[in-house]
Amino acid sequence: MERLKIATVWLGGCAGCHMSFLDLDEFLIDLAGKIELVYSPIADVKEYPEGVDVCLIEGAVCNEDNLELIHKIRARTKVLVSFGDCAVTANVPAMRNQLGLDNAESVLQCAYVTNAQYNPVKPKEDGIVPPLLEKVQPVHAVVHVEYFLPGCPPPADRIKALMVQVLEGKTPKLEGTQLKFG
Amino acid sequence: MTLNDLFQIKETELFARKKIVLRCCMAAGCMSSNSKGVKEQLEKAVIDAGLQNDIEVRGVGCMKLCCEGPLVQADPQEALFVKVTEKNAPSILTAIKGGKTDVTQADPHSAFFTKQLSIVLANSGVVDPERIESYITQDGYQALHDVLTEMTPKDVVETMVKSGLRGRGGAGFPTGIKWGTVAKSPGAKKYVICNADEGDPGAFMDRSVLESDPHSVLEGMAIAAYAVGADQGFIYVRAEYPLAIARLQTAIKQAKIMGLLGAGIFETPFHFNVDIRIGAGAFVCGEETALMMSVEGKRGTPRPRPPFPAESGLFGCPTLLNNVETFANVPAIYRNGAEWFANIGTEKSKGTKVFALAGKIKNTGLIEVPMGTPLRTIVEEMGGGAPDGGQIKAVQTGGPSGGCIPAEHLDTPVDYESLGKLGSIMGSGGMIVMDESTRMVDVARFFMEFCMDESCGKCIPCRAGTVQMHNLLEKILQRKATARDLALLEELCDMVRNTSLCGLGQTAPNPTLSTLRFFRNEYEALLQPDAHGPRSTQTETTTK
Amino acid sequence: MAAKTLTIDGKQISAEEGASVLQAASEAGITIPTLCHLEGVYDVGACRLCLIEVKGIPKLLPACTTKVAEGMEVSTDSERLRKYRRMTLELLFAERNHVCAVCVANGHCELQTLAYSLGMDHVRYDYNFPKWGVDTTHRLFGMDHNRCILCARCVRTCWHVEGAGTKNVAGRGSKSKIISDLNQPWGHSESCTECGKCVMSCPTGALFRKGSTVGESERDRTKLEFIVTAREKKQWNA
Amino acid sequence: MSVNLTNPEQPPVKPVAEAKHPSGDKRFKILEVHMKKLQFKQDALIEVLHKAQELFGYLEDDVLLFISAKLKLPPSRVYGVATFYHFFTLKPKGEHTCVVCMGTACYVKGADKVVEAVQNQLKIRAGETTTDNKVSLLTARCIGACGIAPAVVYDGTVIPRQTPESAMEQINKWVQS
Repeated sequence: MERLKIATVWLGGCAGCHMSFLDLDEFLIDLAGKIELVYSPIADVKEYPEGVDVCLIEGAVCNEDNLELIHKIRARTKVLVSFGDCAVTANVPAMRNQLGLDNAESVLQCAYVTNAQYNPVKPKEDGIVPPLLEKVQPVHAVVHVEYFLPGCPPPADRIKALMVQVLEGKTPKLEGTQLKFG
Repeated sequence: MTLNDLFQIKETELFARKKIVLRCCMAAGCMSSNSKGVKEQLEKAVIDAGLQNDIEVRGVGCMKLCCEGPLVQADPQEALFVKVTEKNAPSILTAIKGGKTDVTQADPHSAFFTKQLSIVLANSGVVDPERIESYITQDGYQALHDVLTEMTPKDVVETMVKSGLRGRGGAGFPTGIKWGTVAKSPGAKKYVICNADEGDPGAFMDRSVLESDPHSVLEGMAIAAYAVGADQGFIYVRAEYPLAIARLQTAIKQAKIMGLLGAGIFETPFHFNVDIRIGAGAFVCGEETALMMSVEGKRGTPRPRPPFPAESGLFGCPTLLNNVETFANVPAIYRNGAEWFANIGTEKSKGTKVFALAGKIKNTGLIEVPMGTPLRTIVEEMGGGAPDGGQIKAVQTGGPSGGCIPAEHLDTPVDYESLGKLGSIMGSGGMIVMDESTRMVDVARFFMEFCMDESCGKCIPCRAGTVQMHNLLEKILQRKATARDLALLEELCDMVRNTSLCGLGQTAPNPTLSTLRFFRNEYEALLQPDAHGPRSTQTETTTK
Repeated sequence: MAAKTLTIDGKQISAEEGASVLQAASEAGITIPTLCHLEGVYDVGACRLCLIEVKGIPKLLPACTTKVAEGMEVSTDSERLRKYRRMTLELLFAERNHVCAVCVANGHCELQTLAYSLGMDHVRYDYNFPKWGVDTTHRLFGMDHNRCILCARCVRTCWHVEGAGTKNVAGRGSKSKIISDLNQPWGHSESCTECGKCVMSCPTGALFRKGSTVGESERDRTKLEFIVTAREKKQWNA
Repeated sequence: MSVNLTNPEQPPVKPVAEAKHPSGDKRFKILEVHMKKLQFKQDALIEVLHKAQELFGYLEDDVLLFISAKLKLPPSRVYGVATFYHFFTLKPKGEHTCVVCMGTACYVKGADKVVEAVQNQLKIRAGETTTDNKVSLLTARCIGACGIAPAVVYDGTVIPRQTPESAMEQINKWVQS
């Protein structure tokens, strides 16, 4: 049997969901035998490949790089899973949305100037900080998403429960506390 | 006060009547076009000509053809002068003597008038609303006398049931059954409330009735109070209707002085008082439980029913709540009999209905037609169709709770059931005509914004659901929405309609649903292609 | 008092006359989701989560304000009801800023619990992201309007259990807001008795005790019911 | 609508329990006479608020506290009612008011364009007052003058069949006065 091509990506988030993924411990070994990890922050692949079966997406869509990547992912992937609260609800990254339309500007100001200890200046050059979107969005507000895996981060057993079902080719069904936000 | 006294007043009035009566519209519509000045000029002209013994200049209520105001009608000549100004008013005197005048005249025998059948508006434009004697001259308060002296409360309820009158506030609940329920509810203290919180944008029937013939409402309330055993009434009027409030205050004062309100009316043990409660700009207070909260001086938030107001209403007492037009029908029913009334209209919708005809139509104003009159008769024959040769596209009835009826359904008769079948409602009587230039999605958005702003915020589906439905409609109008947004909108319409606490939320989706039903193409034309397949749906779970 | 016999989800139940369907169901071990209901204060039927189907009545009725009746056939759980309940929760999550991850009530929140137990795994509507403030002017408590769901449990508790009337709802529609006195900072309220019952009554993290950790923010709601029952049934005779 | 956190040091307003208002403002006396006429009934709150707004032009905190003390209602209740009904305003209105009817009949006949024109002219949104306190722009849900749509109420007088141009003309008169 051909191994499932799995990808994981990290958009606007804290990487906590990927940490939790690593907490799968020995199941990671099982997994390694069943899947092929074709793209991930923990794998050294530069370009998101074609023909991916399942992609776990951590993080909200915050900037133009995120936006470009998520459209590419959608076009090249069969099944998208919103992985963790930032992907599902936009969570903490979206708290800047409350600041109104010029929120992106004030966030940059706060991060690079107000709270800077040295050299308080906003990075201007291209490619250093991708332009922030006016509004941070959950992944499904931008592209169609098949499955949702809430949690901040989703505990390892929850990730396992989903992965096992996905590997078996089933529509994953999470219930009760497995769907808990936060 | 006795029946004889009523006759005396009528005779005195008739005896003093002058040969010619110039009826000058003093309702809010014409007043805003300076009918007050017109009346003053007319009075001055009459005195200048030394005709004060022959001509009476009478301020009256609405004469229906509001778009042509200020209106002056001369009796017995039947001449109807329109768009009268202070300047040309005096020349009306010349005209009624057969001379030439530069004042435009309208044909009082045009379809706009001849197709009308006046019960509620019978006195409107005829009586002086600020003089109770004028109402008595039209046999006013005789019905109340007959009811109090010749009928038992049970008879009164039975007559109402037989008449087949249904609530004119919108839902069309049989009035007689409502009266019967309140009458049967145990309780020493009961209330009668008149709902004059006419909140539908585009509706002004109740305002006109209150401004033109306030006593018919008071008489109707008194009859209802006798039937159900109440001794206190409230009229809840919008603050936006200062003239109606002033005329009601005058009417109540006059009725009290004459002993037609207060203790021992017509020398019977029956006593009944009416107080006015002024609203303060909240559409939701048209909903009966919210209205009662407001009368109690609280935030006008509705509460779940049951218990119905008939069992537990104002201050926890059994309460009868009808709207202005319903009460205005009452005196005529007891004057002419239940059979007379039941013979007018259709099998299930009896009597007449007053509509406020407005929007993209030639003749705007008030019309009263028998139930069952086809919409086409109303908008095309009476209303004269769209102005400037335009095409009528739809007719909106029922305001923010109603729907848009497309031109191809204009042959529908107006009655509760037929309008319901088309996804609209009779509503309180606002009828807005729309022409080809009207964008239906924008109309839906307009009404949704209205409901969103007027939602009281108590229940979640209405408070948050109207916001989301409005967002989605905005998104469609901005050409940013896809087919999945439209599906989300439809799903939300269904949910808000079925789960909201009160009528406001339950009917808020109606304008959207009805425009979706008849003008779906207009929505679809605004959609963006969806590159990402169907919208995600909630993962199904069975846990509870 | 007379007993009424009815069926709830096919189960024959007998309940006291005057009891609500919610009470009857709960006594029979049937759970109906609720949010604005709170034992000890009167019901308002506002959250619409406890809507039930009653045979012969076309409209859905709130279980909290619907009285039991003889022969009533109630269904508390159907495909349609589940769907509506999930949508109600989605609307709430989209309305204000409910960020569970950084909330003091994380793990003790009725809104959060309802969301997972009813299977709401994401919100399909656009989040509103409104700008609401946090009032931390009170010596002991704080109020985060971002997390408020306007259930008015605090308002009812303040009025009917404590009797202070400090809290009320101001404004209307989506602009409604829980206020203290004349919409002044809570810390400046003259009428607040600092009893903390509003904090006990709050289903989310909107009202909180200052300086308490997430673990400590579990609320003891039985106290409210206990006080009210004792008062109403005159169990305390000093 | 957010809590006033910019000035948490603002001193708390004391409830007014005395019969006479300390400010000596006669209008409080008139308001009290009106409440007395209504027998200080709590269910007359809305009537009292109407009277207060008529006397003071708007409902400031002082007035609300006075009413709350006299009717023996918690301040939060008085505030809750005053903010529920759109007819009541808690901020002072401008010298002139322009109320554009946005009922359905007026809307389909172009009331939205009238509002837009006035907004652009005065550089304020509906519901706001110009910074020089000269003009307040409001919209109404329906003033029941559908026969003469679109209708605008200038300082309490209903004027029929308005256009953006005719509205601007009136506004200009006020602004230049």
